[in-house]
Amino acid sequence: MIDRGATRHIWPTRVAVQAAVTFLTLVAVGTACTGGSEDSANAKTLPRAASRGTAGNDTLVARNGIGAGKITIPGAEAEDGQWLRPAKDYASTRFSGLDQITTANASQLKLAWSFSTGVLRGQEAAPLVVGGTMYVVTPYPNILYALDLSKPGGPAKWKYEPQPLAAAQGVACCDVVNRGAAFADGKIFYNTLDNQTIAVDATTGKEVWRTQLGDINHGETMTMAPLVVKGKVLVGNSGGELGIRGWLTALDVKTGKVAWRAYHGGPDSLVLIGPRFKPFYETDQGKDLGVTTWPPDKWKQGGAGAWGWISYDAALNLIYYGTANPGPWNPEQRPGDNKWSSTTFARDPDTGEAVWAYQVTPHDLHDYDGINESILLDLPWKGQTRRVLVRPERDGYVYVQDRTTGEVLAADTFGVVNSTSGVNLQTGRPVVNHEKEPQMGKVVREICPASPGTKDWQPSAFSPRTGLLYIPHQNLCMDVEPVEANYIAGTPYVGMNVKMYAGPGGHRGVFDAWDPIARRKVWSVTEDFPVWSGALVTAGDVVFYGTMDGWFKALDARSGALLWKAKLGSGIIGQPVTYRAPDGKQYVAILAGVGGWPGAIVSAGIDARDSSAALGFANAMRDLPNATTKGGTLYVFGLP
Amino acid sequence: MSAMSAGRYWGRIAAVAALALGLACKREERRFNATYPSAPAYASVTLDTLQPGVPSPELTVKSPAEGNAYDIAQGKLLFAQWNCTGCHSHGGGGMGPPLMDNEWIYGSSPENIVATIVEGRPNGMPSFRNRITANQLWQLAAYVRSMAGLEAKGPSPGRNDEMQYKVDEQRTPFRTPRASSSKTLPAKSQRP
Amino acid sequence: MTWAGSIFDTAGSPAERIARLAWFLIIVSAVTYLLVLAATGIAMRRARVRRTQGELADTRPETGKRLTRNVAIATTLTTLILLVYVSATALTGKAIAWPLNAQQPLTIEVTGHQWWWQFRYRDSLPSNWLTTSNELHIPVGRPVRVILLSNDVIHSFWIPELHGKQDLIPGHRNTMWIKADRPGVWKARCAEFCGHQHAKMAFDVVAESPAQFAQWYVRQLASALPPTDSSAKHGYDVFVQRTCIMCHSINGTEAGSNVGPELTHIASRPSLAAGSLPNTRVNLTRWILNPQLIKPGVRMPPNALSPADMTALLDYLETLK
Amino acid sequence: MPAEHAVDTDPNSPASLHARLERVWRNGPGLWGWLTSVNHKSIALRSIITAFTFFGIAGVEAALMRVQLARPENSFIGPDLYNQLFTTHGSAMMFLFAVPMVQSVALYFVPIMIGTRNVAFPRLNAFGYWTYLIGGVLLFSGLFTNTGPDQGWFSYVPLAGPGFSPGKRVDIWAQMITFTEIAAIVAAIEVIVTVFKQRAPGMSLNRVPLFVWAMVVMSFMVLVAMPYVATASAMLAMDRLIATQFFNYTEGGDALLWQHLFWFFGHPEVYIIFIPGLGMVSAIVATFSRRPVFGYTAVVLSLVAIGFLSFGLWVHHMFATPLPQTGQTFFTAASAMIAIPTGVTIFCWIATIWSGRPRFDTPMLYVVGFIALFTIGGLTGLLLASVPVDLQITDTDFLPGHIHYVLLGGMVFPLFGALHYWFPKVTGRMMSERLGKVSFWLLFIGVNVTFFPQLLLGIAGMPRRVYTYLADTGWGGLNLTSSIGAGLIAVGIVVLVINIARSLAAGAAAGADPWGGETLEWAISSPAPDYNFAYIPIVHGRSALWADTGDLDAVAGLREDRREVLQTTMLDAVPDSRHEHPDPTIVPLLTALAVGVGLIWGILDPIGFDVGAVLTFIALAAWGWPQKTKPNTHEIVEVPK
Repeated sequence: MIDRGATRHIWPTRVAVQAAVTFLTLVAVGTACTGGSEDSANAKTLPRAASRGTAGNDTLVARNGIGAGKITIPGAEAEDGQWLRPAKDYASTRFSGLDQITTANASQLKLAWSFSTGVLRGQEAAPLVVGGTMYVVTPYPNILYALDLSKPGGPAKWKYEPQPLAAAQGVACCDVVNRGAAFADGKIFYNTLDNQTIAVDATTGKEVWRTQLGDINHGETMTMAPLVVKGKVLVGNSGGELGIRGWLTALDVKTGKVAWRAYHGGPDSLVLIGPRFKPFYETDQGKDLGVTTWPPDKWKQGGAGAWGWISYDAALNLIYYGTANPGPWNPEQRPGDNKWSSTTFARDPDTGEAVWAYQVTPHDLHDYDGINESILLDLPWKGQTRRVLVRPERDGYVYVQDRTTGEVLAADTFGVVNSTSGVNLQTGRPVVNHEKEPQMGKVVREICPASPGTKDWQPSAFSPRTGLLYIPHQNLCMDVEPVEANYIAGTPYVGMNVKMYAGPGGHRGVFDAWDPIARRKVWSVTEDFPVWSGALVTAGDVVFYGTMDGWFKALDARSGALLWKAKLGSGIIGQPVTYRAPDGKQYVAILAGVGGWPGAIVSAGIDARDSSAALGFANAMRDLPNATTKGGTLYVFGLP
Repeated sequence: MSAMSAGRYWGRIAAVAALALGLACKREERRFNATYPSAPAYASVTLDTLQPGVPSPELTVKSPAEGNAYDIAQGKLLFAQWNCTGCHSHGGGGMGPPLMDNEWIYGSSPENIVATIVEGRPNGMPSFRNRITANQLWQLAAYVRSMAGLEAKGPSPGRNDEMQYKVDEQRTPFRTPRASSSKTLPAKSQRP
Repeated sequence: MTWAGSIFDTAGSPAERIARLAWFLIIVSAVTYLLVLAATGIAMRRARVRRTQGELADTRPETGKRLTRNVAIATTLTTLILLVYVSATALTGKAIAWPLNAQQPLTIEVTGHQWWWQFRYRDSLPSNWLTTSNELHIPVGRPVRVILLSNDVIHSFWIPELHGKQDLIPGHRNTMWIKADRPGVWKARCAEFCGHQHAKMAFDVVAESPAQFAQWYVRQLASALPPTDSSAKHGYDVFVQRTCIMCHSINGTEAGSNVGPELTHIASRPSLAAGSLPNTRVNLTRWILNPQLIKPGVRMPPNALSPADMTALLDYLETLK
Repeated sequence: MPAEHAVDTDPNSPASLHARLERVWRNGPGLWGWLTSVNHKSIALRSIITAFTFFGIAGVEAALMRVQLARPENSFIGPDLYNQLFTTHGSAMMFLFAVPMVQSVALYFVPIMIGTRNVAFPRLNAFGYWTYLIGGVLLFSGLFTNTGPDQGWFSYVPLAGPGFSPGKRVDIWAQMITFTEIAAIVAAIEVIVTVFKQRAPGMSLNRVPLFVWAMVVMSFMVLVAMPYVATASAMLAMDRLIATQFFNYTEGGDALLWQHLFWFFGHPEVYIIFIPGLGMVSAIVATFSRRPVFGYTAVVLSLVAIGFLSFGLWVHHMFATPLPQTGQTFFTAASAMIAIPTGVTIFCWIATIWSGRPRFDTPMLYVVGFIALFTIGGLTGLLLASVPVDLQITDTDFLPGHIHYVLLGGMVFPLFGALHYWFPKVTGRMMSERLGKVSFWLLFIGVNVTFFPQLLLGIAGMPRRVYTYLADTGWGGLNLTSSIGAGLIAVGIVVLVINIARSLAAGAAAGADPWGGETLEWAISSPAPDYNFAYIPIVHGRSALWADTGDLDAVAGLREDRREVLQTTMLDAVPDSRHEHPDPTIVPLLTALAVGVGLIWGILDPIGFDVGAVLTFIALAAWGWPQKTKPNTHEIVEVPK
């Protein structure tokens, strides 16, 4: 029987005497009744962070390649007219050496042929060209088409249907997309929505091997384009909104067996952190940070998938990739830095061992996944050439980092940012604007950039000729209200009501040319809708990108002037590629089919009267249904 | 004040009270310990109106939670707490189809909605069989219908104590439900 | 588990100071009351009972002067009593205010839900943030800073033995502090009407020595161990494949929903159903089968489990020490 | 029986004068007459009976709750019905019994105490009653159809908000508040204008009876306090029905906004209920001590002081919310300060009894009961006003104990005293002293046995508004005692009702002035004629009837063929003008019904507000429609004084 313990019953004896004394003398006691000052924790308000970085001033005249000569791409191969992986080369530059299409003749581009994939969801893939065949991957049900470029009109040689689980559509947070395949060793590698990596023989279209890597009942899906490095296929999972445990896995090219798997949370052994691990910044150093920076056991639903882009430096034998947002979105339910979400990793591709890591956004407040592409460059920096990676990050800064140690050399905004007021280069941590920190029981307004960030997954391109980085991105802000999230495996685990809208200026999309040395915009084009397609730059100094209302545009890489544009059947969120066909002519190919997170309002038929639909994007894209319908067609353009 | 007028006075009070009696007792009842029809009851309801030969008479199961303010409010709480908002958002849709428009892929009657929740649907709706009790199933179905304006205005929930992202259920315009053309791809056969 | 404990059964300095002030004010009020009654009694007896009906009392001026003096004295006495009263209140108020010099206090976030309590113990290291429900452990002698939050309606956090009550108001971050000077186990309760089951929204408070508290803390931080014997394994399957997983969470298992109270160490808690049922196997059975019979209106639904499933589930829950 | 103070200055026989005036001032015949009456006494009496009815129903609810709480873990009533019971008990007692009762007593006796023929705005008076009746019927029809409010009489948001109170229960409560506040404000306006413009000549402000002063102060407090709760309940209804964000804490609203708005009205409300109690006590003490109340000026100034101070201490209801401590200490001081004027009034009455020649008939017994009970209420109030102690005992059973001591002691006991005191004037029959004393002692003991244990339960830690409690809490004994006490009160009420019924049927004839009172109402016959005063009396001193000048001087010259009232100046009541009062009309009822349609239909569908607004406009147009001037049917007879 648990006793009530020794509570002391206060009898009025002593008090009675006091009362009697005071009653008789009735001396008024001086009242010192200020009472303890209530330590009201009024958060010290940071001066309203002037949004650093201008929204792009369009009139800057292109610097005709002054710095161009000095920036070189590590491991650059000679141009072979093919397109073997979505990012073209291991440095992820998306630069093509073909120069038949130049700024002079680009205006005469016309449609060569087109091919309908028969799938009406978001087409985010990059077509591959190997020899005389083009390979196209579609969103769910992830059909792989092989098109014969030697024959006019590119007829289909064969098609491969993996028949993924239909239920996987229920756990794909932002449209059932697929970002493309990769070619190596005579095989085409790509992922299906229900977490399978498949190898298909490039010539016959027969399945070579298929490996199941994840489980949709834990909310995992796979949408990323694999990267094949030294006989290993590198793939990662997505599902930060469903409480997954993120990982990157390497499969053997020949057999499909798992060579190694690195988790992005939990003890160091799972994260493959060993003796070689030398993070540059002090807050990333420590033992088992994947556990200690989470409330007990919460790292198991901690998100941090890997669904973005991987780059590889052969000389240093390191792969560079970023991890996604922590789960749930509601920051109050996961106090601590939540390592290793929104982190850039450098790993040894053979063993998967982490060499360095830099957490871009500790204790992420606004769903800023850190998965964007890192473009590897050798850059003149303060008098000497540094081996760097340049990454236009989702939190609105273009990071220039030394890719051997992970030191952040520079971080400058390339869009409207008020959620942070800069990056402290000594500690490597962003200076958080606490005024914009989501709090339970309160709506925090005008957070810029919104959750998709200043730039989401859509890859940028770099031209060594102009020395400029061509960044397709968006300009959105949002109101958020955190609510309590409940983890039920297989169901969303978000915990945030979001409402997005166009950022300052009213335009929702921007296409910038960014000079990584001078660290500022050279020219900028504003678009009505978010520019959700990838960028392509060619030796002919022509830049290609597509808009969400269906315009495929070509611009002068130096001045940004519009050279040519064509209206396609549906909004463009795919990645443009260029190749030399068997007939020796240069062609440009692009997949048109609106969808993805912004396009869900069309591809999933969202009802925009609920402004929190599609995790808040519906409110910003109310007018998209009037501008485009669903589609799923490949278009190929060439000179007459 | 003569006794007679006092009597007449009381007559009037009683009459008004009696009139009000029938007004709102069912709508406001808080049924805590009631047991609503369990799973098999709804299974006998067909999903499609197309029937070979002479169509047999419509068989409907009366939803116990229909028009009851407490049940619809409980449905609203559960809809948010069990992560239905994750896919259907607050009626606008996201991963899942919108529920506040009047296109119903798998039927809009309460028993159709209960069947959808229990059995799940091939294109990603999880199956909650054995995970949600019968009472709560009907409560959820009643709330889903109120989001589309298919429940009476009175018992539908008012505004919620969160960010105002949409019109509250009481003021969603009333509309007649329409079986929708298939919005998503025909379901691929389940992989073996 | 006795609830009883008036506001005079104190185990913490704030409650003690308040109890002293309460006695002081009660005595002052009682004496004042007796004086007023006496005055009335005297007034009633002293005045001669009127013989004839209509005759008016004499209202000569000198009686008026004497009465004015008496009333003036009484009013002055009242004013002085009130001055004493206000100053005593202010002094006690200052004494029970937050002790600024408190050495690193233990901080606990209390979240009120409709009809149960959630406690989150803060720590410098995020992985030491402990989340429990319906049971509050505090170390004796160490000031505890309590942050009061609510996501639904207004509740009120009240441990009579330690301090007064403070409301948990949605949209506000209210704070208070408590300090136990002596160990003991008490029943605390919600003190602001919050709906159907406001009456049975209680929680257990255990004040123990810092060493015992540290032991308890480490035990609670540990995740639930996977069940070993077959019945408990089947019970685990019942828990994660039936209705329980939708609302409850157990660290170390698939269950992670905090719609209902967290159950990682349910077997180590003194009571069930927000402090209103002693934690015995019979009560747990009654509660799981039909909570509406015990707490009508509570949001946990009746669960029709077969006897085999029920015994397995109970075996599993009892492994969650 | 004291000599009749007849008024006989007119050469024609009084009977024919009475006949002529009666024909002009009486109500219409039958039901139509009842619906169109604008006579202040018939409307006030009707309102008193309605208020006593709601008091009875709410009393039954209290009895049901006490039965449920008599034993731990009792299953007599479930939580849902219990929540409805305690909410409608609280709301009905506060809004449907207390305020309307004191205002009806004012509307009945103020005109005849200041010597005028009718209240200032007769049609507004009728409109006030009908609106009040609709509000009462709405609340109880809600309860009887399981739609009674269940969120507590002060309806804290967000529990009462749209998110956590599904259905129309809180809307019915909010609209009931709107109805009763319209009625209260309207009655307050009438009392103020009547007292300031229609006093008998010679009754300057320092000769106004204390009862009338109390009613004026109460009316001013109503004018200032009631709009707050009317606005707050309208805001709550709009939050629930048309999605405004007043109390939505995420979109800039605040849950504490409701508490501030409500308690700024809430505390003055309990003083609005208690100050008329002081007025009734003053009237009774003076008559039964056979001397005017000692320290007339002190009591009047105290009443006014209480009126002002009551608006300065509402935050003592909110000490447990996150308000800064210095602010809370300020309100402790303010709450303490109001005890001073309250003390002064009580000391003055004790001094009156002390120097008077008191006769302890039933009314006087109730006054002594008032002093005994109200002082406990006041002192427990001081305990609650001290912040640290309040943090321990607020929201516990101590609160219902304190409230009932203050309100039963401060208002219900004086009311029952006034019932016995003025019953003869209203009905012409005396109430039985024996039954009066029996019901007093039953009530006095019953109140103490019911509510003192609740004070102890509060200290023992029992939260308030709990439909049950566990056996091992140890609160069973005190709760049982309290329930027994409730039974005693019930018996006391039954005895009182028997006394009323018996006296109505066969009470001894009372005559004009059975107690030998000092104020003007004892100068007219019992029951008073519809026109009150054949000739408006002239007042020469503070105790009108105790001045030894034999018969009252009077003023002649008011028309006898029309409803005419003498208006006098505000300070010294010098005759100023004559004002013609409206004849009985159905328009007030129609206006009340239009407002009723608007507010009740508005609950079900917001369009109802618009329809109601149009209907009300039409009714008000009819209200203000210009009447044809009536022909002169009777020559004015100038009579030399």
